[in-house]
Amino acid sequence: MKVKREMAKLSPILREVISQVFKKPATRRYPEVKPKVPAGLRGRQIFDITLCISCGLCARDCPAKAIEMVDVEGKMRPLFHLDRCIFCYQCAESCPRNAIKSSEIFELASTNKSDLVVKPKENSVSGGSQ
Amino acid sequence: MKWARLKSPWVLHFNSGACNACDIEVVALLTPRYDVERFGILLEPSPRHADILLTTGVVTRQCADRLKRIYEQMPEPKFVIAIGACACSGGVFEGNYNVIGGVDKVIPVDVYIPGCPPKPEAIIDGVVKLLKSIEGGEQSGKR
Amino acid sequence: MSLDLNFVFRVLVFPGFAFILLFTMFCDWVERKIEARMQNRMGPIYTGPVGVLQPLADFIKLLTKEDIVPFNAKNFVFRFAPIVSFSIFVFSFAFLPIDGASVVSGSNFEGDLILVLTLVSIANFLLFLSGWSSTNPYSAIGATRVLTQLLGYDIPLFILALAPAFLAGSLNIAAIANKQYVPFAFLIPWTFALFIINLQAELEKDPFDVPHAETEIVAGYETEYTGRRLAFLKLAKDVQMVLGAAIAVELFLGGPYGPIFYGLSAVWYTLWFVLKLLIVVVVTEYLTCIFARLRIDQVLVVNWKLLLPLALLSLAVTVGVGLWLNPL
Amino acid sequence: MASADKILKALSDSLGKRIIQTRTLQPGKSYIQVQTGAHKDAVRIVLQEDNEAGVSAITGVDLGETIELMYHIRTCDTIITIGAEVPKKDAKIESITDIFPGANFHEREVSDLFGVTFEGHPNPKRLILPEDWPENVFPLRKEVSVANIPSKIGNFGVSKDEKHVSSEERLVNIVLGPQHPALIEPEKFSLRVDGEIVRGVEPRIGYVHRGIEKAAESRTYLQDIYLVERICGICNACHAACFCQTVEAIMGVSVPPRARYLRTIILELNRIHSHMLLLGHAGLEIGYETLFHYMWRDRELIMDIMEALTGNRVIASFITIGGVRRDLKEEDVPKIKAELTKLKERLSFYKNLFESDSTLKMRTRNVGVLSKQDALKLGVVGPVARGSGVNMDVRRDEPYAAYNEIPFNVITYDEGDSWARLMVRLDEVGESVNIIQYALDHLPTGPYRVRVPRTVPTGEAIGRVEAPRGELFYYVKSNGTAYPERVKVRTPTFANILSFVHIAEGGNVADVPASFVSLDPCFSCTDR
Repeated sequence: MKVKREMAKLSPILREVISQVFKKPATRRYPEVKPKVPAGLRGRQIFDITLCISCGLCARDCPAKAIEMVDVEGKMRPLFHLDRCIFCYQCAESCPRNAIKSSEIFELASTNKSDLVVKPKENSVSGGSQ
Repeated sequence: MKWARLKSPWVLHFNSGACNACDIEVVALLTPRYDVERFGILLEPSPRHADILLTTGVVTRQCADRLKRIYEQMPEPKFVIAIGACACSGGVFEGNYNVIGGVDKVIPVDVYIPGCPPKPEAIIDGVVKLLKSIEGGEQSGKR
Repeated sequence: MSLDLNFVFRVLVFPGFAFILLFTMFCDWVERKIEARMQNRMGPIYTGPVGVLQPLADFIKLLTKEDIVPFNAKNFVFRFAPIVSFSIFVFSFAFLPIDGASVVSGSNFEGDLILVLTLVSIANFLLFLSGWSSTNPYSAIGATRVLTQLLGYDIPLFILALAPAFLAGSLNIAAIANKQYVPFAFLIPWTFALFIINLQAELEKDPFDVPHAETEIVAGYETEYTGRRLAFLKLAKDVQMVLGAAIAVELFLGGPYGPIFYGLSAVWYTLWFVLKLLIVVVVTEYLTCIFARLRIDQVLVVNWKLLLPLALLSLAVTVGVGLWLNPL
Repeated sequence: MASADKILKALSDSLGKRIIQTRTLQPGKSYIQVQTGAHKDAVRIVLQEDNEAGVSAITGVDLGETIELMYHIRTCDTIITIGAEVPKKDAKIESITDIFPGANFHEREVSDLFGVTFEGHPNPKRLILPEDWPENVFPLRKEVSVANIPSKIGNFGVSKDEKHVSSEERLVNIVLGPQHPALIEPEKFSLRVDGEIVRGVEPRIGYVHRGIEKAAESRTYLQDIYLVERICGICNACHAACFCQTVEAIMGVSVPPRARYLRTIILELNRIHSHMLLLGHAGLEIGYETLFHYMWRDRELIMDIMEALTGNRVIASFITIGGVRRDLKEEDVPKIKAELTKLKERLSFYKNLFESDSTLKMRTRNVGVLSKQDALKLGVVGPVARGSGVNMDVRRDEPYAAYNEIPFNVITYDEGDSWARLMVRLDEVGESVNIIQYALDHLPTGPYRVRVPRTVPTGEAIGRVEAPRGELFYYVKSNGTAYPERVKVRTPTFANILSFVHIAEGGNVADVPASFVSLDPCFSCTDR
């Protein structure tokens, strides 16, 4: 009978499943144990207001139009819409003064849309409002 | 009563037009490394069983009705989490002819998780924030 | 039967309703943890000490959900099928001796094995009705699959259950459990193995979990249910799992009777019963993890061409062993 | 396997004066423009010359008052393009589905987006645009701009859905609906089922259609890389690589060797994680959760490597025009090698499992069989074709990046059923691990990027890449400005999805998920 012939060679899953029971589960308990994140992770942008010469190249090159030039004390500064941003860091590449740097902050979930807008003043060198 | 609702949030996943980067991160949540079953989260096959609707992807014209109908099929205390830049606001595809925009243009959204795609830990962080907001008694009355 | 306190206590609390409910939830937790561990992940840990209260949390949450009855569903059947099937499962627990004597002491009679097995079949038929009454095409297909599978494994189930009854010489479950100084599982191991495979089919576990196969037909007969009815439907499924394992324990592993060291015999009997039942649950869970789901026609091929002849063969061999043990 | 110029000679002497002009797009890629009626004979001749040839894609380009249709035909080692022009007013052209059934979906897509009606097409129904799309508004035409298309905010009335029990005799119409646990993405297959046997399959895609080709025309080349990468989240490095290759071909830029090796590494990492994802998902489809959990746990090794290398687990954004954006640091190389050897050991367990597990074989063996002739006729690509014995792989046929310097072998199985297709992918993961290890050992030093001007000179070019699901085809036309004139993307699943209709018919309803998942459909690719 076809079924019996197939059963002949025992599948390795039988041993594997039992051996897994005694191994430590591969789960990382995220909320308690913060994950170790690689250096170059493309998390939230850190914008350094002192280096910015408000040239607007970042806003022009952003594929998702997530950077808006906003008037802050007379000078135009980039304002990041995190809900539209795709974290590609083309802005960091196009910025002549590389005032935009990447950071490892990736926990950006929020219950209302308003605090996904990062104003230039807020997240300057001091490491952001987070 | 609220304890039970916080401890067993059943989840339904619907992709209304995504590039399926966020979808594979949502499915990765169930796998051994992130294992959201620790929180009692189960991926439910039918909208009737689910409490939280995980939507990914920008809402295309054809998916809008399906998304609305699935949202209506879910029983009350229901919540919606928009995962990824596309679901939050249309992301890169904002303004295309077949795209309506973010999920909040069709159904009310409770938690936005930016990122393209957000890391699985970021999605868990979003769910934990949603559960905290329910615990804080802030009912999702933003209809 | 005078309504004395002991009777009420036995039925409602100890080996009766409350114990069965808590034990079912404990078994569900064990099942989820074992399955998680076998898949190298952690399983529920945040609800209750080690996630033990997770099934309780699921049950209460479902109770508090909004209750939707589809517009053109056949109201009566749709509303009551889950509750009736749940109560039948719990009722058939009454005949299984858990702590030495059955729940309703003195309720064992000759032939209650047949009664329990038919009750299980009726309750399964009610699950079919619950799927059939909700007008969703997926639940209709799920319901018909419940029926096709029900026919497939029910006959071998009866035949295999007769084997230990024949060895013990009576159809009374308590008597069968009592007569097993050497548990039948060692005496006729092939029948026990077949019974476990049959149990997999009855509980719709992995090789045979076609009725509520997520990937093909959304949630099978559970698709349209929500809120309280879904809670009882899932609980009915869990009680059925514990009941199936309990029948296997009663018939093959010598029921609650095991060596008593000191102190109250009832306590020891319950401990033995719980231990043996957990072993059966772990074995069924192991089978779930190592098999992929079979197609519905392959399930029928396995049931009719494999399980049925083997069941008849094992019955014949048991008769041989029985005659050899105590010649007429 | 006839060589390209033999085919060209055969074409020129049989068509003679009906050929308007022949020119070469790029070295090795020739373009023959014929009169409108003659395109069918040209295609028939090419298919006769090389029996393994197939129509790879049909591109429509709006030239003002006429629409140019290009039939790109894939022969053994290159692509021959046959062009025909059609007036815009009543655009009509003869369909070629009778000599090459695989072109069915290509023609329906061009008719949806350009308004060209193909006479003699079996079912010219709408494929990609939604049902409530206004009649004769064709989005990809130049004069139609996004503004004047009626948007649909607000009126989300529940759209009518076919009723479930069809009127024909006993055929039940089961809809494998947009929201279904088996499918990560929305698409709809209405199966006409007689008892347990599937009689007819009517696919309806377009749920994930985001109009990327139109959007690409309104963004600069730099922004287009990120847009094009998000066509499909699983094989995004391939889209970026193919687009950048095509634009570099137009500009005549050559990428430094180190960048070519880094591109090969990221493409192979993408292939491994996509194949392992699919093998795990296949386990989930046939109810084998344990395989799904093990496969995805081992896939996390690859995700860690990609995160360390590119900064994001899934969307790599690593390849750009003129090279790559980040360099691979020396101290990371031993770590990557260690993870890859760990993965190699696990692969032997999975190979043993796939070959000996009885229930898994019962669910995938001779399920959804696709013979070699059907595979060639339907124009399927990638593991689906290699599973049926078609020996075709762009990495070997037309080497790009660093594939001409790295030894690897192409895996083919002849059974042609779901099991064979899964085994092709499993072996390819092993091959990819070898390729990466070889590339890491021979990584040349030097610059990893070349500065590239923002505007691209006028020209057009074709690019092909072997994505995890098969041959990915790009056609880019530039008009000298910083914005591309036309970007055509033909994704591998778009060619494979027609074979699902062929495989499912006659099979068992319960087999639909198993044979469906073995095609590795990626609907965000198909709908673009």
